[in-house]
Amino acid sequence: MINKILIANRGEIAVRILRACHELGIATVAVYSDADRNAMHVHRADQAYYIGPSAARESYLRADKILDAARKSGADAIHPGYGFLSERADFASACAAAGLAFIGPPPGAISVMGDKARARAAALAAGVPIVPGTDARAHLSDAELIAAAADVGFPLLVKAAAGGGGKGMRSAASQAELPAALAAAHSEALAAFGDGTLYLERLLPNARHIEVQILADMEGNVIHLGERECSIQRRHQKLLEEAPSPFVGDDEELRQRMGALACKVASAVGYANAGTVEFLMDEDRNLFFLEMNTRLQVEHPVTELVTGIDIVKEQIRIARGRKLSRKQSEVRMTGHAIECRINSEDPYNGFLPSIGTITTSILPTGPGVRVDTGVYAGYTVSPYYDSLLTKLICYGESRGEALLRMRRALEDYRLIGVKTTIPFHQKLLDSHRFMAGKFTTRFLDEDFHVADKPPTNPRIAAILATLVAHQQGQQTAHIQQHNVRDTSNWKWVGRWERMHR
Amino acid sequence: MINKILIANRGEIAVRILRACHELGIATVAVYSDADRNAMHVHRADQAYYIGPSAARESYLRADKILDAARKSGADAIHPGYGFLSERADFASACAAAGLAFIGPPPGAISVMGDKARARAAALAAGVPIVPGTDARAHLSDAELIAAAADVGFPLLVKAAAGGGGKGMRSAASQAELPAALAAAHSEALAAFGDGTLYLERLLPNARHIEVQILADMEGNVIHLGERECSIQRRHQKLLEEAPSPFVGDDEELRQRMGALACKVASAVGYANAGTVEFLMDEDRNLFFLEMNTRLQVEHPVTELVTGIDIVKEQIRIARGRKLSRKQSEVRMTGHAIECRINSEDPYNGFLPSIGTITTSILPTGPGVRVDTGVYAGYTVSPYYDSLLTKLICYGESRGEALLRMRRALEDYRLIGVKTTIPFHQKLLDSHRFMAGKFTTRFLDEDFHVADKPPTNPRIAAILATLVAHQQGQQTAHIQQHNVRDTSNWKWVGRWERMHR
Amino acid sequence: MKYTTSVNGNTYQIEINSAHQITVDGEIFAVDFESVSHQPLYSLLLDGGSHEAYIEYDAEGWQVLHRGDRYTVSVADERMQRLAQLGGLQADAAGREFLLKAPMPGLVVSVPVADGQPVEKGDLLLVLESMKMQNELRAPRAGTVQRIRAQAGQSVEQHALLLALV
Amino acid sequence: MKYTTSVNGNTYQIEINSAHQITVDGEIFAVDFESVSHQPLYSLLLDGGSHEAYIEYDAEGWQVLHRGDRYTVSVADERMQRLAQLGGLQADAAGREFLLKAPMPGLVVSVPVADGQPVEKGDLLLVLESMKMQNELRAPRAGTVQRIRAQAGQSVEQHALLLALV
Repeated sequence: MINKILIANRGEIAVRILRACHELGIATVAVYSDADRNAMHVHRADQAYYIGPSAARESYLRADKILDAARKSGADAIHPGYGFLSERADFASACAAAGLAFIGPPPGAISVMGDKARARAAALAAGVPIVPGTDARAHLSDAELIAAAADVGFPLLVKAAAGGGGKGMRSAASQAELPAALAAAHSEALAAFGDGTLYLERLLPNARHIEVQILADMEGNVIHLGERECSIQRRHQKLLEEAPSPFVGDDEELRQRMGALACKVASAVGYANAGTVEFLMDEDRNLFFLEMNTRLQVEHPVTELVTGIDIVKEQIRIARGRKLSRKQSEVRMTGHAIECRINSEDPYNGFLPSIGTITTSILPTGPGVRVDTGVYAGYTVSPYYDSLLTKLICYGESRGEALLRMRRALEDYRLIGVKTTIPFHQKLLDSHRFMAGKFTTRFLDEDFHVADKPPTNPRIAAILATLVAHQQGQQTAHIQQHNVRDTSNWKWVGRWERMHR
Repeated sequence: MINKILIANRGEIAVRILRACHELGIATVAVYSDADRNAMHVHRADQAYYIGPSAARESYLRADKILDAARKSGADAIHPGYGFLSERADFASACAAAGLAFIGPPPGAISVMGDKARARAAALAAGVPIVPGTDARAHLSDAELIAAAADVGFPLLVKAAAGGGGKGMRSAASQAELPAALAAAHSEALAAFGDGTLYLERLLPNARHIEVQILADMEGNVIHLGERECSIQRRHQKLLEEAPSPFVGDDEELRQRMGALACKVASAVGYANAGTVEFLMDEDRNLFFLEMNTRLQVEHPVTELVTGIDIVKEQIRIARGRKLSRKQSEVRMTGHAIECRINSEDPYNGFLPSIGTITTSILPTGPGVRVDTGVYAGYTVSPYYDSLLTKLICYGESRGEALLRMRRALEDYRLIGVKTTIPFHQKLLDSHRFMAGKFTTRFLDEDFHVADKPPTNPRIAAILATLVAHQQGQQTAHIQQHNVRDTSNWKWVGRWERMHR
Repeated sequence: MKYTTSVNGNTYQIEINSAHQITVDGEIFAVDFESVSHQPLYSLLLDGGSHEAYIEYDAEGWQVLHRGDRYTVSVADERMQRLAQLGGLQADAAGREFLLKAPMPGLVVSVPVADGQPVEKGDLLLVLESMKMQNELRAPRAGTVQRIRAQAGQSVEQHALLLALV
Repeated sequence: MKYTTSVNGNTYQIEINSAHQITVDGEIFAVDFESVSHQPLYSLLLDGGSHEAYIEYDAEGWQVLHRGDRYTVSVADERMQRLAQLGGLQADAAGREFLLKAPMPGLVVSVPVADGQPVEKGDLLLVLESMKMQNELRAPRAGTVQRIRAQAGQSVEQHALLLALV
């Protein structure tokens, strides 16, 4: 029985999982680091346990502390969310050893899919084509990788064997660019996963990144919930996802074929629970297996909105040993959903992360808008974890309606205190190529710039800035009246300094 | 053509309508009174016009000022929302005379339905049974009403001829209670509608208040979108609505019969646009026509969630002269939706209205939760308009899931600065009779009290209060250190005064 | 500091040992207590449990809103306890008059009581129209009406004195 | 007060006549201008139009975020204008050095420039790891690198000086 779940995560996904538990009447246990005492997941859980300093390595990545909190709290299951310990087979095994249900796949399936080489072998064995590349298990040195590159073919990607989420990944268009790409990927992989092992993979021209959500129960039943379009990536980081893919469109045969391939891969490794099979699709709609994410995906809400299935509740249901709630024939995609990742990054300054205290948060709401967030006005964004603040998800009867609704929602959102990617998404949604659905994984890096289009209303901006400057000048004068002693040039100097700081 | 819409309303419904316009690419014009300069609808509109002092009579009820704003702004249509001018045939006519599309029914239909007596006659003529009562057109005096009461039969309701929304309505169980009920209803009706005319209506025992949403285009096509359950009322004010009605349940024959009756009533008066036909349903599922609301209803979102139809967009579509987007056979109710009205009222103190500045607003979000609101942290709730702050609407695959989700959402909601009905809804959702769907229109007034159940955790409450009291005592001491002059009993007196103020 | 705290007929002896430890009826607990967003919203972690509550002080005591339940809590520290036992505070508090003030600006619809009239707890004292509703203001306890300052038809500001109950 | 305001190559003469009236390039407008929730969020009603914008001042000027567009606006009042025309301010401002400070706490991954090295606008100055990402800090203008204060492997606090560009 599962009556109390410990959520070994933080941020929006911890809050998302808490909500599913509350709705199922399951008690919840949060864990938190120093930086997260006032995080929303701590406030919203029934219980909360401190697990260490802010650095993830000393808290959210510490399996021992999390298992200790589970024991103290009397939890009987652990949901790992995404990132952190979610794809660590040893953690899944340790949960089982401690008598805790791990809400995710069996350790064996995590192991296979966590090793890119074994994953590719498993996909091949299941009859799914793979992208040409080197064997990640071989632990090739930089020199060996450089030697193997010609066989793989350019352009290519340098990828981390232990990787995921675009971290430790770099592209190289030619032999000349390879050494720098290897160096950058190596250091990022080491920092992100504690493992700098790299491999190479051919970069398909004009490819789409499309993934399939699957659900599998412990009796071996596997179904798919259709695809998600994830080609909108900046340096291999997804920024916007949709379901269905505008590229697949109403090609139901392709959708079902892709879904069946995903189910086959999952079955081949004895998969259970929710998972995602990622594909590249070339211009001729040929499919290549990329990898399988053995966990809940950031972008799972778009699938929830078009299928009406609550994936987190299904995960818990499966972990309880129940059969899937639906047969494949009962899964239907209706309408269209889009997710924008609102990160604390400055899109006008190279997506540099931004930290600070959120002073205002007026959420976009109303029909067809879903917000998954872990932040609120008064919350301080720290530099310790990833920059995802909020997922804004919009549903529409058609892709057009979903897009227009998302534009409205982005304009309604007021998030002040840190810089965010909201303006980036507003610009993206105005781009004709995006609107037309004509983009590949290279679109953001090659063909789109947030400051491309001239802004539409410079006169209003000039008036607004002048009114604020005038008001602040007045305020300075006003303050000065109360400080009669040091008069003379104070106001002037103050303004001059403000001008130049 | 409709390219720019003036929204002759305020609060959450003005924001709701703005959103539909934005999503359709239609420019928007807000109007505002003194109290509303910083209301959300003013910030969110493309244009905004001042229309007068805070009292509605001097601003939102001033047709001349609103038409003037429409002219100045270049709007080509007016959406009246609910309340204010929405059911005034003369306003609809004035719009037409000014060359503006009125997004609502033709003046004739408003007239008939706005006069309760003609409405009842129209329903009877269309073959729909009515509740026994007096003729509102007769303008009976108090003495005449008292004389007629015996024929109508007790218990009965005193209702305002110009009424709606439960205002100017009182019940009387016997002849003895009638004079007081007449006096109260008269003065409330006069204040709310500027018309104190009353009539009597038999109060059916154990009745349900169930209403049907209809849509009609200008070609005479009429469809219904199923029913809403509205029996949860406190003194005839709806507080919670759901779709479908748990009383109708899966009796599809009853649903379609009721829907057909509603369409018949609408057709009988040449209705166009969105409207709601209200019925009473007795224990034996007999239907009686109550009234027709010739406007968008507060509780329209529950119907939107179960049918997938955006009613406000349909209203605009109809006003543009287009055909309905769906046939009756294409309308399907799926799942269950519940709406809780979050009012600025104190449920622990007789639902006394509460005013003040909202200091914190952390919205409940996540899967299946919709929030329609016009308030934000920093907004001041004024005493001039009605107390509805936010509509919290939850969707679930079943009524059970929707209820559990609503409980979760109510618990997640943090709205600080005014007292709200959130705790009332939390208690209501815990009531076994409500959960079982076994309630009538008298449930809240007779069988439910918000403080009935003993609270579950007095020890935690005691600890929390003690910690805050201790902290504030400490802060007092701390402040005192900085004010060394008047020492002695200051701290003590301060606390004593705090204890007794 | 030691406190005697009462709520819903239960009384607790609570001692604040330090910022992170309290004793409740002899049992020691580790606590972590913070205000959220600088609002009267508080987060308490106690014995593994996470509790968020809205807490404010009004005429009736500490109002705690916790998971949809409203508690009225009285907290007394040692000195107040001693004074109360000597009879000083209690008697004074009980004998004080109740001042009915306007909870919001509005229009007085009716004042169905007269100066010197005795009323029971729950009796209607005044009807105030505001926010499009007629609001009935009732007696919080038994007493005698005095100093009526409002009459039907009069507009009143928030916090205006309407009448006294002695 | 008169202002000369420039944005995106356009220059406007704006005069604040009163709290409710301004003149823009000779044309008079009624304005209603308020801050929202006491934040750097402003609501402007001008000539019927409703505009909400986030406005803050940084090293490059007034940053206005309005309907998804970001504008960098420079506002000069009469005195500043006069001083600028005399050559005082402009020269000084242009000649000032640029200080690269850490935009957030983090770990310095690499510093691919050397003291005295000339760089072009957009050249990479330093890689800082924070929030699980490697962030490339680039030169905002051409110049010469001086006073490098950071080295690879070093943890830095927010606002720590990393290097100067003269």
